[in-house]
Amino acid sequence: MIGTDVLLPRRQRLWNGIGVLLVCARFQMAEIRSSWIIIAVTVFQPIVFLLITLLPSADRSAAAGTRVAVGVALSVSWAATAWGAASVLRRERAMGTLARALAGLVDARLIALGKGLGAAMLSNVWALATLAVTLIALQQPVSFAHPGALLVGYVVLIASGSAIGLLIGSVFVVTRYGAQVSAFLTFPVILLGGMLIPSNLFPPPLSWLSALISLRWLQEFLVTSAVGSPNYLALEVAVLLTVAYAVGGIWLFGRIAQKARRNGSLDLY
Amino acid sequence: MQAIELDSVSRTFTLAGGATFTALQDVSFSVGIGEVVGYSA
Amino acid sequence: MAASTSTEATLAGVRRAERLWRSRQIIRFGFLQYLSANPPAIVLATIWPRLIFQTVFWVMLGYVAAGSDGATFAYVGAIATALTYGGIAGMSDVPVDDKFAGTYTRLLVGATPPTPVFFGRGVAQLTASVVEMLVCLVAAGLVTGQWRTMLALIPLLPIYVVIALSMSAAGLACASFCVGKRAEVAIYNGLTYLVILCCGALIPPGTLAALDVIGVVLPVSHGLVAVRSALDGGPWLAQVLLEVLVGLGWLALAYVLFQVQAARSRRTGSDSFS
Amino acid sequence: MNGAGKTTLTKVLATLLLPTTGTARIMGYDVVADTRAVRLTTSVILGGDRGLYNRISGRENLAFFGMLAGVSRRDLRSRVPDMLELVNLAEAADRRVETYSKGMRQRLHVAIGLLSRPRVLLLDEPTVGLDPLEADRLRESIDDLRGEGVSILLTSHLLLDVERLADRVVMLDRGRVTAKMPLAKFAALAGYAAVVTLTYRGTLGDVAGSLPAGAVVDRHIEDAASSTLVLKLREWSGDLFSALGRLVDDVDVEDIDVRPARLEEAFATLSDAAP
Repeated sequence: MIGTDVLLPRRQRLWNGIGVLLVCARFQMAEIRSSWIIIAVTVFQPIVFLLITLLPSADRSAAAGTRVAVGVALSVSWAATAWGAASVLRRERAMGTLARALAGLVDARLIALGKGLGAAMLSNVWALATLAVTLIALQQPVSFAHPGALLVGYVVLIASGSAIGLLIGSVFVVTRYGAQVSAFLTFPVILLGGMLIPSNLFPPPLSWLSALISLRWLQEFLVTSAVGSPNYLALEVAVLLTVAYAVGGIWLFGRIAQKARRNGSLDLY
Repeated sequence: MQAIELDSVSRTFTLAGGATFTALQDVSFSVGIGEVVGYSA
Repeated sequence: MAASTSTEATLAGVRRAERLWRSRQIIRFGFLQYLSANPPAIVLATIWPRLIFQTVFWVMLGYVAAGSDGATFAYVGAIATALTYGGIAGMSDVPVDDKFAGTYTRLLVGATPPTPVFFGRGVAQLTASVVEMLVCLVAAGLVTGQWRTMLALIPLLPIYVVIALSMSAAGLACASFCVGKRAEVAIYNGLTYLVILCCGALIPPGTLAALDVIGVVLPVSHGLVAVRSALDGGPWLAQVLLEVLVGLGWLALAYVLFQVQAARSRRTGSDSFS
Repeated sequence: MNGAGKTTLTKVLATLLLPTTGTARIMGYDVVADTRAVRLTTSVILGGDRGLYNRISGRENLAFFGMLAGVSRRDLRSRVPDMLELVNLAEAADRRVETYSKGMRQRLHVAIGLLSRPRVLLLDEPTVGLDPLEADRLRESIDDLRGEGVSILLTSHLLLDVERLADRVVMLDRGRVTAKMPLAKFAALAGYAAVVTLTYRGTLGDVAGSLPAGAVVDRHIEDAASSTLVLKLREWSGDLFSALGRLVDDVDVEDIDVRPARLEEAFATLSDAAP
């Protein structure tokens, strides 16, 4: 059970847990701002994806523009998560602070989740800002039919990013090749996730893969919320998948941290 | 000829805030061929 | 007189052999470093798959944007962008490795100046990126059904190698910008995305004038124009020579920048490599 | 910033840093004008954890930096094994440097510095991180170099290094030269073999009286909780041991720490004693 201190009553522990999450999130945002890595993923990438998709295509209608903008936002959000949350744990390990987090009173998963949340929030905000500026520069019309629904979808996106960050982040507890692994994880999901590239373009076994990716359902929900009426079923599937990632991440991170402690592979940089 | 000859060597650094720091001030000494000189700052 | 000229000749010969041995050692050390950072298992498990997925993604994006012609156009360009992983990111890691290892001061006082040492050690990255390009050419070509274009590209591979060379020079030059600050990741990523955007790899030249203006001085642009023209049976030599010129320009820039870095660190004591 | 002068001077001589004013020459070559000539005759051992490629073996690091320093292929083939033997790294030579201890890394730095047979050697804290045995071995190899006519500028906080190796001693304080003298004069004025720190409970009263010559009370604080007595010993002797034994009998000893004297301690008494 994620807990900060077993002696406290449940309500107090929950409150402490949220406190830790927010502190770690803020800490991570400060750390990311101090290094330039975030610029590469949340500023360069959205511009490149948007220009490459919009410029050559003939259809520049608001509907098409919105579908592309949502696809780019989700693809970049995934790249930022795969890299941001993953590099959180990779840097913790490199600096040797991961060992201290695992030995600390506060459950390391809470720290990892909090930092992943900070990374996801900051990167998505920067990516959205860049997207907006680029769309305006290209005079590309987009529509916002249901802003409320879009906001809900966006919150789920950030939660999903942190949960996935914890899931793939646990890989970095054991491997020292985190950079290559996180770089690798970026493209399969962007390709098969049904965001910028419709999954029906792929032969059956591959197209089913996108069903397991929460971002594909968020694409469906966000596009229908922006153009037409929101598809709430897609949102529910996305939320279910996000919860599955979180549970999987918590379980996997715990097991891997235990294994690392048993093999003493934590300090083997 | 000496192995090492230092003739009033000075070295100052300008730090980030613009303040200057003098690490060496008119240092002069020499080390002969095959000689070992120990020094401490 | 004859005796002295012959001894001079042998002396020059010895010096040349020594220089050749030295450059072989530097190149060999580069491979040692590359393999210790990227063991074969990691190359096969993460680097190649990532580049194949990336190439397929660009081709599919070309298809979504402009149908099958768009896909073919993107395929020819995506093969060149596959080179950016080794050519720019990998190449700029060479001086950055010295920054983190704190070994730059040794290069400064070495008999061989830093820039040739960096470029020599970069040959491993260059070789890896050419191999990666070939893997992407075949794998992505088959997966996206571009095998007819793939076969047509095979005789043009030497142009892609020229592109790889000019890109490595740019990768080295961009590393010297960031060595003083902690910005190396953003800078070589920035250059990578600039190349992907402005070099006519995925966006046809003429679509947006601003991109083409930037592309003129970047590696890949002229090389790709040569490849695309050769595919249509047109002239390609002039553009290849332009690509070589751009590469030499970036190499000269790298040399100058590392000299400036070295001089500045001697003057201010701020060893920009620490 | 204490100690900045020492590293700055080493860097200026190693052509890594330009002097603001004044000139420095090595074997007649100016460190600013004839940089290349200076670099080919000088070797600098800065030591410390950095300055090595961690994921590469010790032997490969040594061979690469030797080659970079201009050592020829033929020399390299013979001198790399010799240097590894000299610094006692032969068995660990093919392990990655990241698995080396601090002392092993320091010895690898020394091997790299000595490999190119420099005419002038700049040593910055050569024995830091080495255990006494390794430090002795290193001092012997540096002494042998002196025999081959190599000139050495050595900085060290350890009195033992200076006493064993130096012909002359120069003292810098906040960047200025404050003392220059031959080693004999320096040893006479300042030479202490060791510093003994005794922590105990109880009272000793007048200690100075019961100590033999050559032992000086440096600090003596007595209070209820725990008392400390710091002695400086000129050199070890039989009656010194028995005096210490008698001291220890009367009190409840918590800890006895014996360490070699540090250069500053020697210089501190030197500047007190200076005319």
